[in-house]
Formats: sequence, structure tokens, C-alpha cells
Amino acid sequence: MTLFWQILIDGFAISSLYALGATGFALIFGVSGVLNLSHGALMVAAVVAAWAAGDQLHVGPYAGAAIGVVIGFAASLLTYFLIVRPLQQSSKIREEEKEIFILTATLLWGIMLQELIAYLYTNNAKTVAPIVEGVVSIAGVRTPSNEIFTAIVCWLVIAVLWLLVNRTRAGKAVLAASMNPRGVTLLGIELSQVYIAVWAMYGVLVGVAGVLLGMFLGVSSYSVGPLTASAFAIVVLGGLGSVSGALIAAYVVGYLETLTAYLISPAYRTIPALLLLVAVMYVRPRGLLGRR
Amino acid sequence: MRSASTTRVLLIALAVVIVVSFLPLGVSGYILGLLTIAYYFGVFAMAWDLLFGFAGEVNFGPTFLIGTGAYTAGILDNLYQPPIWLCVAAGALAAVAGGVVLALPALRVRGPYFGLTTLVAVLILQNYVVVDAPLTGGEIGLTIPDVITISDAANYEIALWFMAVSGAVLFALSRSPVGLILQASGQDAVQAGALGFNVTKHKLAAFIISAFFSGLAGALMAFYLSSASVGTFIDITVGVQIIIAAVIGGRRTILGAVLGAIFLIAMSELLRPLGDLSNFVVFAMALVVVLLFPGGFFGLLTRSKEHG
Amino acid sequence: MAEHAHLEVDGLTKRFGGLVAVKSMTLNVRAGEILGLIGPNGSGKSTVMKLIMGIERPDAGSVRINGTEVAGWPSHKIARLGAGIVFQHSRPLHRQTVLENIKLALLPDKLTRLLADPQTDERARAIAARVGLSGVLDRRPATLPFADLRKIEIAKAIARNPQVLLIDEPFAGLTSTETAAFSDLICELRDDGRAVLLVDHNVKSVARLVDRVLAMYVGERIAEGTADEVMRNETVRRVYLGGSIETAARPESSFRDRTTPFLEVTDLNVQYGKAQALQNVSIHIHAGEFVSVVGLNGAGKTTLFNAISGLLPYLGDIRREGTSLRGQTAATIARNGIVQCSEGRNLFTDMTVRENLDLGGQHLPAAESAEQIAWLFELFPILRERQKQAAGTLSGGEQQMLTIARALMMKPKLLILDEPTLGLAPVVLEQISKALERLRQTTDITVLLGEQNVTFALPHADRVYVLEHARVVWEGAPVAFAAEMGTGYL
Amino acid sequence: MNKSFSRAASAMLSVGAAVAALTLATPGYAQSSGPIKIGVIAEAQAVAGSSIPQAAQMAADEINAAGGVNGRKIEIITYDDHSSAAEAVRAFQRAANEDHVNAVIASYISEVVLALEPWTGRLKTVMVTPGAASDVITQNIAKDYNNLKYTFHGYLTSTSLADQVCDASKDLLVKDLHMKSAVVMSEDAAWTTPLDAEYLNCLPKIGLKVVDHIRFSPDTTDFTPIFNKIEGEKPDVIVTGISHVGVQPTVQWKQQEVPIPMIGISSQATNSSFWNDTNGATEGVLYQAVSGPGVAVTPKTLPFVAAFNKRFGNNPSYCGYTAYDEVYYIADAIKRGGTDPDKLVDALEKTHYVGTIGTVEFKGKDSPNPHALKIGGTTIPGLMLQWQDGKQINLWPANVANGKMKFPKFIKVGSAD
Repeated sequence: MTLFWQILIDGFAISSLYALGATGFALIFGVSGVLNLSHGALMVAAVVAAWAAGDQLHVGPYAGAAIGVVIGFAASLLTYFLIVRPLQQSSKIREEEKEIFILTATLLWGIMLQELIAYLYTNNAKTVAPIVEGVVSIAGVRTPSNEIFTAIVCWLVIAVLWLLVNRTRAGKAVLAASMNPRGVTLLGIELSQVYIAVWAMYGVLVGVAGVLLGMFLGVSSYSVGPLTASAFAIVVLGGLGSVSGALIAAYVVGYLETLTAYLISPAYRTIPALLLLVAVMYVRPRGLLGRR
Repeated sequence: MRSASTTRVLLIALAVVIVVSFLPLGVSGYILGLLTIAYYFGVFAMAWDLLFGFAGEVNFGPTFLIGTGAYTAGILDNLYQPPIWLCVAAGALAAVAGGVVLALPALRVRGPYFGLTTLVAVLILQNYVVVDAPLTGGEIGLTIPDVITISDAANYEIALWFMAVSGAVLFALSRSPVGLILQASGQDAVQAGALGFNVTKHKLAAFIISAFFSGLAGALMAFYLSSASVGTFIDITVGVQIIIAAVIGGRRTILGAVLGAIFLIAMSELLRPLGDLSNFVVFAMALVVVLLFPGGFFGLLTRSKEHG
Repeated sequence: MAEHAHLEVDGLTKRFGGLVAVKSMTLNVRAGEILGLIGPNGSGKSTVMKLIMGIERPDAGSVRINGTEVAGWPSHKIARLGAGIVFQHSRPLHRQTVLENIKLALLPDKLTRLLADPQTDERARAIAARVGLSGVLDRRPATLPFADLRKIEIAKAIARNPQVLLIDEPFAGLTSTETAAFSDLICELRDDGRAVLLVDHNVKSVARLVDRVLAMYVGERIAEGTADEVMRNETVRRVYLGGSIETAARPESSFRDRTTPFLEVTDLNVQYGKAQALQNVSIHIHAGEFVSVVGLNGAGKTTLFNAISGLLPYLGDIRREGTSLRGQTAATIARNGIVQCSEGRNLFTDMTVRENLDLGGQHLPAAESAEQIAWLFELFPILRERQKQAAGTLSGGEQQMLTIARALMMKPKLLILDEPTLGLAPVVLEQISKALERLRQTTDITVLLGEQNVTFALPHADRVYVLEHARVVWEGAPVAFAAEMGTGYL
Repeated sequence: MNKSFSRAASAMLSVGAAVAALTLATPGYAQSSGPIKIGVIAEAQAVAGSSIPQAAQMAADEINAAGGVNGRKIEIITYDDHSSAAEAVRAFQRAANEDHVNAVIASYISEVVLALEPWTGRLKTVMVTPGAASDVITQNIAKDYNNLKYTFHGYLTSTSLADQVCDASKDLLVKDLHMKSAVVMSEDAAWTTPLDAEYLNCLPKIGLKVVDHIRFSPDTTDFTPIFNKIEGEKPDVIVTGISHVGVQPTVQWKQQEVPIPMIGISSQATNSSFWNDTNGATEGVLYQAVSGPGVAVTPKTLPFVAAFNKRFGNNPSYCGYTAYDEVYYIADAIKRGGTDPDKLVDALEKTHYVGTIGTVEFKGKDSPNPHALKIGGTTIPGLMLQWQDGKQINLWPANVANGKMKFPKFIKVGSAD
């Protein structure tokens, strides 16, 4: 019985973190059709910034976390203005080829960030000073408070995002753009501003997800690739362009990994999720909730 | 007339290859070693370009094919020590089988979905290699007891002529009727079908050919290095380098991919004095090429008026 | 039927979800015959073509080519059996020359053929000569005029020597001289003894060529016979021209802004790649006026509207109240009051009706927005009932009403309606028509309506333009339309 | 047309040009009377790796200041391999063929060292690794001695590491704390296979019953399930074998307040920056090392650490100690045997050198692990350190201990006396 609760609680925390990380990735794809392969690098940049603020500037955990989020935000906008927008607006590249160019360029950009981070702060894994410490007992399972904190913040941020998108005018414009960009233009809303808004929202998401990841698990510059791959996998599993699909997929992957770690062996942790992904691609090529 | 031009390009390339084949007379083993690796990478990138540039399939997993070839050859040599050519052939065949496996989803799903499937294929192979350490050597790599030769010059010539032959075959293929059909299938499968072409058959063939050369090159390179490891043959960063080589060399040119591969490897060596930052600079240069010169090196060098 | 028909289609049916695109279609084309398959946009004629070619799989029915049943086959097999298709859009290989593009079509479907047959070159040249491409053999498609690109498509289709040839909108985007040359080519192909199926919007465009015409409407056959017979057919006339039309046009002199009309479009030219989508088009609309632009699908209506909305680059001038709109973003133009209900509707399908409307009113203060919604619910009562439903779950007619309502939320000075009747049932048309009439009478809104459905376009209009092959061919009062343009429009 | 193809030709000629440029860019040949060259291949971005060239350079400077080797100066040439085996092979080729080094000190990563191993034979160039742990390195030498004898393993093999952990545990845990059971927790990797095998062999011998043996994927990020499982089994101690991971399990061990101490191999814990990287979560972690700050393993240890700290502003990583010693004993071997590779191998095999981590002696040709370091009392004793308040305190062996074992509050150690 304890095992059941352990799996339930642990799976929930890690899945929430996956969900938050993948939400931003799904949002960007949904609205602007960009698969941002520098995703992992942006997250790591946020973690390392938060760590460095604590380690070198000796700011407290709250300020450190805030600095991490700000760096994630800034890095996201930089990615948009420096890499994505010039390619989207390029007249030299045929429309149908833009996708591969954006993929390649964001990939390169991600590797550049990774190299730069390793250069400045070595490739050692870093953890962000946690905001809450200690453990509490839930249903007989001793659970780190930080794990609960992570899950709560993830859901708070997702909830805020939901409110932002569903309850504010600017947010609705973003949501509308994900369904029909032309329709948004026809209603007098500048798409370019919608894109900036969405990359800004994405930046905050990446920043928060990164900092939480840094507190909960820790990352190194080597995590860039795996983080991008996991967000990509979750988003595709959920169905490209579907944020709710991404949320469900995050929990499927998170729980599958946790179940494997508990019931089979931690050595095979990621393998069932990968096999599931391949199976879904064969049976339901558009993902769980995919529309496109 | 056009076919004459293809012959002409091949003749020019042959001339360059012959000139370059005399390099062992004048340069050190180090330069030869560098170029040996660059030539194998050139083959990887050319094989990728056949799939992407002609069949229109974005394959994030070239290392799935390469790794399959390298590890099959290496494991076989480790276990039974058959003649080396047999190991290499087995590597190429295993890669072809891998290519067929990879092609199955490609015929069903497209674009990013296919891209992800290929990525997952790499991750699964990587996991397998790490988990099945008794057979594969695990994360520290597989030591391959036999070598083809330990002479720098001989290894260089093997890589050079292997690349030349692969390049000639792939290039001729891309300019051949089959290449034309492949390109038509990649660009517009509906129209190609309506012209009477079995798109599935041609795409499958492209996967098999790409896999064959990838696996062959992987197996040969493994014997050259006397070891195979995840970091040299399978890791996604290796795949990324191959893709970048092909893109900055010039997509859909086959031969451009070789330029890209040599550029990447030569640059990372020339920039060695920069130490830690050298990789950063190499990738920044590649990014500039992608942003400003979408046609790549080959595009820059062969740009004719029609695009102007 | 004495002759052995080359193409026989019987009971062909295709459903997309709940929509029946083609319903029990039967047709046949004999060797040496041209059959014109016509129908307004959305009638299912292109689907018929795709079903024959195996690009879509039929749900029921049979397709026989030279007596062989091919329904459900993959298209490459159907092609090899002797069917060929000329697509409307040309998609040549860009890096290859014209000659190589033609050679492509001559290649066998074999992996072993690494060197082209020596005769291939000769045959490709012969085909090129036949379609009139000899002069440009070594050029790349990107450097060619549009008509030559179409010729490449024809050349590719006939390279495979098909016994059955399907041609989609053969003359779209061509000038009249080019059209004539193209017609001759198609006639020659028939005289070779091939069965040719031409698909187009109206009888007129193919009348000179065809031996028989088959007219379709919402997936079904409505008439078949010679071009003349079909043109005289009552059902066809009703589909294309509607019944008797009552008009309520106000004379142009009754509008106050006579010297500087609200919107003035002068010498507008738009190119899509090589194709001329609009050629020297000039129109104007007065404040408060209801202007209809009538034209078949492909005539250039949507292009005209998109140019006005700032969605396309163009040559010429578009002025609003004397000020040029050039340089303004599409969103600015919309915010300033020129609002378009586009042909594709562009609804936010996963949002509710209410949310769609709210987005339309997002530039308004909250109170004003609520007021506007209340008024719109009166205009379209069904939307009030459906307000919590996702837009994507509405019926076609409801979606159209929502599109119009959403545009009206922006309190437009000029409302552009692009094909609001597309794919809608007559009952729904009636409702929308009534709403428009009410709008016209109760507000001083200016409307620019684009339609191929004349019944819908004329009653409200004060003035009518007819757009044909990228040009304005007629301008006048609605009453004069039937008399002056009626037959030409069929 | 012709124009575009002449451009294609020039495209291909530019390949030749690139090659030519490379050729011109390379320096000239070294003379045999010139300096003794030692190549150092390591990644500077990694904490463990960055100490290697620094310590090597320091040793070279000291030797040169003292007059060099037979009057010849030592020159250190460094190559960054970005921890990639492929890049390391290129660097090795450059070192051997282009820069004509006399010996190479290379990498702390087993994958890289194993990839270089065949090249030592092909290019007949001596290589000593300051940090890789895999037993396979020396096993390969046993299989093909004539070709691979140029490789020397200048650090402990996995089996040796496990033996040292057992020795220390016997004194610290069994004798002092009366512990009876253990769980072995290792990353699933080739280097831990012999390590775990030896753990399972030696732990019962010292009186620790192994109640479970957990191997986890090296790319694991969430360790909660693993620690939960271990807690359920109520062992007295967790014996670790971790290297690729380090920060993550340590931080989560602390966050989850796992009441069981960790002892064993934790490569990252040897880094002086580990306290900061884990934000102090490493408090109480016990880890094996060959050296430690403030621990006078030999009279040379502390002066080395002080000089290193003065020059580079931080403590050397474990590879720093070994790399420093390696330069010295390579120089010593050259002094005895000259620069001819085969003679250098012979001389290195006879090495008896008191360095910073103990006395370096290599196992002989007939051992199952030729060219591996001899370990134990008179050779390399090994240490067991513990992180306490941001400092690395040595607890074992007793003669060089500089502190007492203590654990954070959440650790429950039953019967401490």
C-alpha cells in the first residue's frame, strides 16, 4: 500500500515538472509553428543563472529564483529576435523549407548556449538553493517538502497561464492565434505582437520550470539535449499544438517512468516511455489529442 | 547533355580526389588522421542528404544507422574474429535492416512526427548499448581487437577512396532517373503517384541506400578507430554534427555535404588554440551560414544567375 | 453504348466525415471524346477527379478504365493502367530543367534504371515540341512564364501516353491567346483517340472544346448533354443565376461622397508567382453603399479583398477616403474599420461562440462590447442559443453567421464578405440574406460582397462588378445583370 | 551551365585548399635535443578535467626550475577533447604525429581512455591516464601486451576502489558503529560492473550483509523511487558507485532526508566545488579518494596542494594529484630510460616513486591487470573523507585522519559509541 502511495506522490511531482516544461514548448509550437530545439538550453540557462546568483552574488533563494526566471525570459526573447524572427521573415528561404531551417538554427543556438554555459560555469551539475526544506509525511510516505512545493508551483503557474489565456484579452488573442492566425489578423490584432507575447510567456514558463528543476533535481550543461528531447517527446505524444494533450502526456510519461523505476528497475527507467512513444506514433500518428 | 555534365562533375571530383590522394607524401599522420575522420563524416552527411534533400525525410537519427553498422561490425569482431570484410559487410547489412525499420514509420507519419520517431530510435539504441554492457561494452565503449591496417597513409587512402566511391554512387544516383523520381516523390508524393511512380518503393529504396552507406562508413570507421562508443557513433550530438555538416555544405547537393563535414572538422582543429571556446565559435559560424547563406557552401560556390 | 468507353464511373460515392462530397456519381467518357465536368465551387467535381485517379479512396462505386476495375487502387497503379492527370497548380522540380521535368514523366517506375534510356531524350523533346516548349528546354521552371509552367504539366501528363486524361481547370490564370493555344492542344489530344475529362467552374469556359457537359451541384449530377443543352437547363440556370431576382438598388448619385468615394481601388495588379491574379482592376465603393463583386471561383475576388485588407503585396493604389492604405499592416487596416469576413471563415474553432465574439470586440470598451453583442444576438438569434458552444461544433450556416457577427463586433465602416454562401443549404442562405437585408436597412454600413451565387449577390446590391479571369469585365446595376451578363456567366 | 560547373569544380578544389591551409598551419618538427614534450588531453570545462593540465604544468615548471631532465626542459602541450572520444583520438594523433610528444597524460573518462588505448600502440606513444577507473583498460593490456604496453593506468581500477571502500567501511562502520547491513547503489555503467562485483564480494567479508543491489540508469534525474525503496529495506548504510551522476542523488538524499548514511565512490564529491554545486546537501557524505585537502598522505601532498591553491585559486581535483605525480614519474623514467618509447615503457614499469597520493608502483606484465597501480598500505593507501560544513575531512586511515565522523540530524546511526 505504501508503494502505491509512493508511486502516486513521486510520479505526481516529476510529472508536474514535465508538464510545466512541455507546456511552454507546446504553446510556442501551437501559436507560431516553431519547434524550438533550444528549449533545453534555455532551461539550463535559467538554472545556472539562479545557481550563480546564489553561489557568487550570495543572494537569497527567492532572489536567486527570480534571477533565474528573468534570465529564462530574456533568453527566450533573444532566441525569438535573434534566430526565429529573421528566419521567418527571410525572403531567401522558401516557405516550405523554413521549418527545417528553424529546426537547424535553434538546434545550433541551443548548442552554442550549452557551450557558453560550460565555458563560464563548467559542465558540473548545479542545483538551485531550495526555497523550502524538510520533509512531511503524506499517507505514510515521507515526502520532501520541496517535492510538494514543486508540484504546487507547477500547477499554480499552469493555472495562471490558463487564466491568462482564457480570461484576459491579450491571452485570448494568443489562444486565438494558435487556432487561426489569419483570423486574428482580420480582427485587427497584430500577429507580430502576439508572437512577442507568446515568446515572453514561454520565457517565464521556461524560467520557472528551469528553476524548479534546478531545485528539485539539478541540471548540468549536458542536460540540454535530454531536456529538449523529453519536451519534444511529450509534446508529440500529446499531439502537436495541443497544450492539454501535452499535460496528459507529461503525466503518462512521468508515471510510466516512476512505475518502471519502482516495479522493474531504475536501470530501465526511460525505456518503456520511449517504446510507448514509438507505439503511439504507429497507432495514432497524430498523438493523443493531436489536431494537425 | 545533362548527363554529360554529371559525368563532368564526377571527372572534376575524381581529379580532386587523385590530387588529394597524394597528400600522404607531404603531410603528417595527424593531418591524415584528421581527414580520415572527416571523409567518413562526409559519407555520413552525404547519406543523410540523400534522405533529406531528395526523399524529403527529416531524419534526426542518422546515428541510429551509423551506430548499428559500427556496433554490429565491432561486436562480431569481438565475439568471433571473422575476416574483417565480413564484419564490415555484416555492419552494412544490419544498418540496412535498421533503415527498413526506420522507413516503416516514415511511410505513415510525416514532418516533426517522423523526426521524433527517428530521435527515439537513437535514444533506444543508446539505452540498449548502455544496458547490454557485456555485449556492447556499455557506456565506456567497445574495444575492437582487429584492425585493417595501422598505417596512417593506408587508412587515409581507404577513407578517401571509400568516400570517393560512395560520393560518386550517391551523386550519380541523385542525378539518375531514380534520383529524379525520388526528388519528385519527396516534393509532391501525390503528383509522383499520379505520374505512375510507386512512392513507397522509391522512399524505401532511399532509406536502404542511405542506411547501407551509413552502416558501411560506420563499420569502417569503427575498425579505423579500433573502438566504438556511444559518444563517437550514437550520441545525438554526433547526429547533430552530421545534419549541420549537410546543411551548411548545401542541401540537395550530395557533394556539398563533404565540404560541410571537412569544414566542421577542420575548423574545430584550427580553432583548437581557443580551447574551451572553440566549439562555441564553430557552431556560431555554422549558425551564421544557416541564417545568411541558406544555400550553404556548395550553393555559394555554384550559384548561377537563375537564383540571382 | 456501342463504343467501348475508356472511362466508366458508376455509383461513385465519397464521404468526408458527415459530409457527402460525391453522391452516387455516374459518368463515362469515350475514346476521342471530351467531357466537361462543371459545377460551382464545392460541388464535388475535383473530388470526382481525385477518386478516379486514386488520390482519394472511394467509399462506394466503381471506376473502370478500359474495362478494368480500379476503384480503391493506389494512384501509381491507376496511372500505369493509362490514366493521367493535369493538376491545376504546377509543381515542377525547381532545380531541374524543363527537359528534365518532362523526362521525369517518361521514366519507368524501376529502381534498376540508373541511366536514362537514350530514346527518352528524343521523346521528351518531341513532347516538348508538341506542347510548344522547344524554345525553353534548358531553362529552369522558376524563369518561365505561367503559361509555360502549365505546358510542363500537360507535357508530363501526355508523356505517359494516357488513354484517359483528366485536366483540372485548364485555363485558370491564362490569357486569351494562351487559352486558345491550350484549347487547340487539348483538341489534338482528343483527336489522338484519348478520353479527356475537363473539370471547370462553368460551361462557358469549356463550351468551345467539349463534346458533352455534365453539371454537378453539391455532390450530385444535375444535368448532362451538349453545352447548349446544359446552358438551357433550368436546374443549371437556377444554380448559377438563381430564379427571378428582385433588386432594390439605390442610384449611385444618391451617395454623398461622390467625388472621393469611401474606398477607391485603382489599377490593381497582383501576381502569384507567375500567375496574374488581378489585372488592372479598378473599383470604388461609396460610404453606405452595398457593392457586389460577382465572379466564379478563381476569378480573383478573394485576391482583390485580400489586397484591400493588406494581406498581399500589390501594384496600383488602394485609397480610403483619399488616403492610401499602402504600408499599413493588415491589422491596422482592420482596426481602422475595413473588416473582412474571409472565405475560409477563420473562426477560432475551439473557442465558444461568445469568446469568438468577445475577441472581435476586444478593441471596444467592455460596455460597448456588451451592447454590440446584444444587438448581434438580435440579428442572429441562433447565436444567442449557441453562445456557450465551441465554434467548431456549429453547422456551416451558424459558423457563417458567427463570422459575420464577429466582424460586426468591430463596428466596421466597410464590411467585406467573401463568398458567405459557400457550401450552405438554401434555407440557411435565406436566413443570412435576411440578416444582410436588415443590416442594410437599419444601419449605414458599407458592404463589399464577393459571390459566385448571383441569387444571393444581386438582391441587396446597389451596384455590381463582374470579375472574370483577373479583370473587371462588367459594371452596372443589378437589374441589368441578367440581360447583359446572364449567359456569359453560365 | 558551364559556369556553374566550373564553380562546382572550384568548390571541390577548395577542399584541397582547406587541406593545404591545415598543412601550413601546423608547426615544424621537434628536435630530439629540444625540450621533452608531454601532451595533456583533457576537458577544461569539467572540474575533474581542468586540474589535469594545471597540475601537469605545475610539475613541469618545478622540474624545469630544478634544471630539467638531463638538462632538457619539459614542455606541456595541452589539448581540449571536450570529453569526446573522437576528439581525443584526433588530439592524440596531433600530439604524436605533429607535436612529437614523448608521452601523453590523457583524460579521466574511461570511454575516452579506452578509445585512445589502441592508438598508443599504433603510434607507439606512451599514455598515462590520471583518472579513468575501468578495469578493462588494463585487461586489454593483458590480452595484447606487445601492442598496448604503452598504456599505463595511473589511477585505481574499479576493483581496487571497491577494495578500499571495504577496508575503510570495516574500520569506520563495522568496528565503530556496529553496522550489519548495506545496500549497494550504483549507476548502471560498464565501470561499475567490476566495482559492484567486488562490493558484493568484499562487503560480506567485513561483516556487512548486502540486502539489495540497485543499479540505476546513468541518465536518471529523479532518485526518489530509489531512495524510497532503499529506506523500505532498512539497511544500515548505502554503498555507492556513482560518477556520471553525483549532484542529483546527493541533493535528493538530503531533500528526502533519507536516514541512512552514504559511503563509497562518488567521483563528483571529490571536487572542492561539490559543496556549492549541491548547496550544501553533501553534508555527511562519505567518499573514497586518494587524497584530500589537509591530508598528508606523503610529505609531498600538502606542499603540492598549497602551491596549487596559490597558483590557481582552488584545490586540485583527484586527477590533479595523479597528473602532477605522473609528470614527475614520466620525467624520472625518461631520465632512466631515455625517450625511446619501448625503453620508456620498461623504465615506467620499474617506477618506484613517492608522490602525492602514496608510492606509485605498477603491476607487472604477468598480472591480470598489467600497468595498474598497486594499492594498499605501502603503496597507495587511499582515504575515506566526509563533507562537513563545506570542508572535506579525512576520517581514514586513522594515522592521517583530521576529524571525526559526524552526520546531519536526519541520519539515524543506531549504535554509535
